[in-house]
Amino acid sequence: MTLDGTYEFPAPRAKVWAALLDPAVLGRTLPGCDKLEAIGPGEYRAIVKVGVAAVKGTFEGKVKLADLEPPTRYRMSLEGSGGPGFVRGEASLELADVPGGTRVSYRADVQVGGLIAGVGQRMLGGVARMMLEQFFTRIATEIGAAA
Amino acid sequence: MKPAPFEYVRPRSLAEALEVLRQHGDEAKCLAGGQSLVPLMNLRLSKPGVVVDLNALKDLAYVRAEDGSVSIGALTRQRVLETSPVIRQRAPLLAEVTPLIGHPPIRARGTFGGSLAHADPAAEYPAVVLALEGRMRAARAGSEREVPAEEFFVTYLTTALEPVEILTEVTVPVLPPHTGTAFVELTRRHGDFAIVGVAAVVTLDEAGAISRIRLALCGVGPTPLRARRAEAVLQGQRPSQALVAEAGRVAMDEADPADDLHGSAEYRREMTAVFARRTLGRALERLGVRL
Amino acid sequence: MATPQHSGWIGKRVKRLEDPRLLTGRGTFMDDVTLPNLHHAAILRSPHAHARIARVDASEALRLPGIRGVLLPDDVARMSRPFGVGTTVPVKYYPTAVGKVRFVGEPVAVVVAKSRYLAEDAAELIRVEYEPLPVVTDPERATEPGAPLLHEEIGSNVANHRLLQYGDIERAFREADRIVRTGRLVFPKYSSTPMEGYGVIASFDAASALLTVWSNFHGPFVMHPLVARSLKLPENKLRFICPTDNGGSFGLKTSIFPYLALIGLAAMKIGVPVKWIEDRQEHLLASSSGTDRVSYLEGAFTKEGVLLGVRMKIYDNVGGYIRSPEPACLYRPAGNYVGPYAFRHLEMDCHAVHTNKSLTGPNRGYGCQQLYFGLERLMDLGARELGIDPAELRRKNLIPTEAMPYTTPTGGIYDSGDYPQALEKALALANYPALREEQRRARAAGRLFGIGVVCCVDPSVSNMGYVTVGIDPEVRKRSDYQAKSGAAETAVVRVDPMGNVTAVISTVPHGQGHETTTAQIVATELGLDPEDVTVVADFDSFTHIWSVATGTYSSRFSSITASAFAMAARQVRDKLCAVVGHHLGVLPEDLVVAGGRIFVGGDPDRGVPLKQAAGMAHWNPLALPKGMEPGLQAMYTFHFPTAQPPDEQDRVDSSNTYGFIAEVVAVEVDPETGKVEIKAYVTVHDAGTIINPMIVEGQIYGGALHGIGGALYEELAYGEDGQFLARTFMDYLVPGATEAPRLVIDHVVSPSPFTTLGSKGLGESSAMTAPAALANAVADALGVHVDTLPLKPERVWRWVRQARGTR
Amino acid sequence: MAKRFEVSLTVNGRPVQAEVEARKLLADFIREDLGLTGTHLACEHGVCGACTILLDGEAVRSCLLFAVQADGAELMTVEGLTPEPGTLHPLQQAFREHHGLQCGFCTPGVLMTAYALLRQNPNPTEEEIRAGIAGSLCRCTGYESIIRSVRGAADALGRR
Repeated sequence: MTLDGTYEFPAPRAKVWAALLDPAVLGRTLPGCDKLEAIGPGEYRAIVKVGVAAVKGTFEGKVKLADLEPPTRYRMSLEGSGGPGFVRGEASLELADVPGGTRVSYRADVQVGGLIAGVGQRMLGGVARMMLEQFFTRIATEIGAAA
Repeated sequence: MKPAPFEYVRPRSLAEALEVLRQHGDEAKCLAGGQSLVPLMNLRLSKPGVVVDLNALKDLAYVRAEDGSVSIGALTRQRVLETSPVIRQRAPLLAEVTPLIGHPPIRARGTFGGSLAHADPAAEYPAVVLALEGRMRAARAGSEREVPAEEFFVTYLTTALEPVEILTEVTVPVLPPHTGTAFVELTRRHGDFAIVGVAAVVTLDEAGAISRIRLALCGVGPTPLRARRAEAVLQGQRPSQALVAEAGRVAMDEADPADDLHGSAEYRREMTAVFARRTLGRALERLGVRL
Repeated sequence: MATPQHSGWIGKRVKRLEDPRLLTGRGTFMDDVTLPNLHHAAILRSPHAHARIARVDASEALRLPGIRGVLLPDDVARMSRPFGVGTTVPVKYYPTAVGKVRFVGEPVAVVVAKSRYLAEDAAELIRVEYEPLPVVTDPERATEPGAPLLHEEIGSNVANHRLLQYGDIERAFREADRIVRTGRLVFPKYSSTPMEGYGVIASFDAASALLTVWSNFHGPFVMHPLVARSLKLPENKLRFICPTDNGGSFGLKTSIFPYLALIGLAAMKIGVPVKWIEDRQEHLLASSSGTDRVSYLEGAFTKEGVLLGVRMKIYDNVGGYIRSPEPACLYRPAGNYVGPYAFRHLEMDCHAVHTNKSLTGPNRGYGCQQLYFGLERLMDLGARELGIDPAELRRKNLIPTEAMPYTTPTGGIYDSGDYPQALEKALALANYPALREEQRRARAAGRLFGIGVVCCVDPSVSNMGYVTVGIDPEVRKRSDYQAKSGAAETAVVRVDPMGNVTAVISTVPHGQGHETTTAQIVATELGLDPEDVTVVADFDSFTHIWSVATGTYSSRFSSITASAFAMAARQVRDKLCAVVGHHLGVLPEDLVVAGGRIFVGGDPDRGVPLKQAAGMAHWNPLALPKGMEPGLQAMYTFHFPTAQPPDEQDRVDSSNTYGFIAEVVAVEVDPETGKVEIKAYVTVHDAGTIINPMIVEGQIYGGALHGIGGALYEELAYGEDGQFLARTFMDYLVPGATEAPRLVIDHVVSPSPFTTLGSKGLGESSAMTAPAALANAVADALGVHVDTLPLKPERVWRWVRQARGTR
Repeated sequence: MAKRFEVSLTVNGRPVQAEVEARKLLADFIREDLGLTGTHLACEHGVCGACTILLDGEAVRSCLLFAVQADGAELMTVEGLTPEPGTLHPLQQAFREHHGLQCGFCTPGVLMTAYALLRQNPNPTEEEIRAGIAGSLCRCTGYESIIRSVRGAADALGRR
């Protein structure tokens, strides 16, 4: 599954960059994130509850940031697994100045496996997009609050 | 396929149930007919900490004719809607759609409110209630509110209900005279969730023009959808084959489906046009209009 | 009907003896069996299609109260040997993944707990670290260079390859007026999903080193030595028990054997009796399924429509491991590769290929639905290209009645049959000309109406030797090679001292009514009512007579088991006559056995009741004719002299009896949605003598709906990433009563000269024809080439668009 | 130790009292705790109908109910169909007569579904029978003989 899109923040690039890479901010903004801790440079362990309504699964996994070119682009890989299956993904994010703020363009290849892939297929794409949207909205709020 | 452990509560009154929800919030899950929730629990896709069994709340199971509307208690079994003379008379679209839901043993247990609160976008009731402009009554400890169907369905399996709220009743207005309704769906087998389903509520004026039109789609988005632009195409017009076909094409663009095993997004979109047309045709036929 | 002197109960709609217990909820199915101190297993399965297992940690799971133990990949590797497989490649197939997982749903660990609920709780706590690997799911693509490799030790994903040549294929294609090609055909992966899934109980008695395994396995019992070897147990320390009732299989439960080993290992390691009941999700994920196949066919036709020869290139997708009896899907129809047609030249380029899908095996019709989908599509494409009516093209190519028994170019010996008569009967019942007329009218009105005609040979009673067609003849020639052939089945009939009759079957039936038909046969021979015969249908490898071929599969009961019981009962009857003849001083051949008595023909008063005759044999052996063994029982093992091993040219009589099916199907397609509606379904069978027409009709109905399910609804679908998409009955669509068509069924009866009663098998029946019939009908309706199944609405809708675009 | 709930109910006319864990499925309770193994589990997600029983007179899936929910209810399982040992209910007789079963695994669920259907509609058309039993999957019969059996039972019960 490929997810791509853009999100615009009414904030300068450096600030958006900082927010996106701040583990504390990530811990607060990643939808369903119960726990996020750094285990190395640019590497985090996370426990995330993913799903909609009563259909939720807890995933334990790792997030790794790589090829950081502040404040322009970085890559992020994530892998998590839990009772309902696993999620793996590779995303590239790019930040660019736009009038009045910063545009983040993302492209992610996400692989979902196990029970959720089999039973939830119809909803996977939609739910993933929804969660991304939620994530960016929360980041925007964080940046706004910090301002 | 056995469910994970949970705490079980069977409140004897709505107030008690609401109090339990107030205490447990997101951890609690209401159990009505269980025809959607229990399969998810057996698969362990759903592992609620607390199951609040609403089945003792017998006074939430009723069908009541009101002035200009019919009120249905959320715990009313689907089977009742299939056979209730009040429903047949005052909300025939609900009677028509009910036999399409699963099979008799599913409908014997499954509830009207449960199906709506579960909000599977491919399910039939949500689209029908949307087309009928139903009003949902949501109770929480100490208060209640009304949510129009239009605002009730938020996204996949998600409604406007807060974790502390229970859907208690749905009211659907009695339709004006010269109104025809229909629901037609595409399924691979009898009783399956819809690949595409369309509900239509059409009212004709004395000149035979469409004076009121509600068109709702299921299976083609994260929620049931009102096809408002298609409605606009039809509004005020005299029905014709060309008009209905045009409405179908417009509805197709309003659909926002995803792929699954039984139909790609493209196919679902195309079928939206076909079934919008077929549903409108059937509703009009019931008004004596043959296209 | 056949055997006029003994028709008795043969051919009668005898009501089933099994029914009263099943109708009252008193059957004994696998999950109804229990033992003292029984524990329950849950199996942790791979969510990955292909991955290396880096680490398995069960410590948290083991801390949960009520958990008795776990079985992990290391235990399996240590305690067992890889299963023997049906090919010569060095594949290491264990009952759990070892080192790598190769398909979604592959067992990784077993948790044993006080209840299934607790076992599932614990399974969720086992942490497995996987390192994902690239995935391949298409069998043709898996043979290409650079494809992800599943088994490093093999060095290729090809698990088996044979190029089989019969006749002079080059000449056939040289002499042809027209070469017809199917292009790439894809036959999908589906299953018969019996309502009862797999079930196993294993109990290990350490003191005597004896492992007893209860299961709903039903043969072939060659899997018993296979499991014993894998468990490092002598065969006589492994006891198989099967309860009386088995909730359906259709071949699927042949492939339960890895779980017999798995649960056996859990019981041996953990030291308690362990029960595992497969749930529906597990069943769809990882039990077994029919084999999906990519094939390419070419037919060499004369301009008159005579088929001279066929080339087939086949890639069978056997999933992550080639599990016995695969690659049998390729070779089970070896003797009937040519179907009912008279062509003599054939080339089969057969591949069985590993991919990251679940494992395959027998599924009602095994190998035949795949074969006939290709062959019958080829016939229809030939008809279209040559401008000949599809029914007429088949008429031109059917093996003529007077050629029976007919030896096919591949070594099959078609025992009997009147193919032309059966086809004509089907066409007449369908009113074929009227259907064509209806089609003309429909087309004129813009409707899509199509007719499918198919003919096929319905093989029964596999010759165990056919599987070795997959082995190179050079290997088969070696002196240390154990040649394989035959298809023996043993019947035991006993008369107790009070004259009551018991028949012991070892077939482990699963719905086919073997108790009833056995009783019909024995009662006929012994002049009794079927209700007078008690049939023992449970199975115990320690007490029943069995051999490698024993069991219910390849529609073998009415052919071989029926023959064995008729022969055993005749031996009992002969002995009864000898005893009574001796007693009365008359010749045994002058006696008649009927109505519970043995008496002199024409003088019914001169005789004794069966009870008395049995009493003589048991109570007073010295009064028996000199030299006669005391007691009254017979054991008869029936086999076919034609069931030879394959010869050097790979010719083999792969089955022992061959029936015939002709079908005419009409469909209408909704041009806007692509939904297919069956308007008429006519099926005519020639399965020799029919023992119980009621049961036969039931088999045809059931078989047809399996085929229809595969053609229209059912698919074990995978994403390209190897993820499995049909985990529940919400996505794996089994047709219900609202989807099932009414059939028109008729028969032609050509008794088999090779069986005692003239009967053949037809249990697989229309499961092997319906996919081809519906494909042909939809192709005919749309005027497009139907090259794959299932005919789901979207797929058909795309063909409609394609047809309208090109027309 | 998980909390256990006391339940009292009537099963096939007999009162039953038991203690159950909340998550125990009614089907498992019937099979394991009550020893009524005629009720079968074949999908555990409400699609196949093998576990269908009567709960207060309505045919329902016992795999989609927790045993604790059956407190105070009246259940009937296939074992309760037969008037007395050694006899068959006309519905059961019709299934035997018309070969409405092969392996028999789905049969208890089909019988209970058909029983409820005939109580609500004593004289169903073929189409009504098909729709009525469409939620019971059978892999052996192709359904034709089941439809004939239900029709046959309707006739037999109508004559009584």
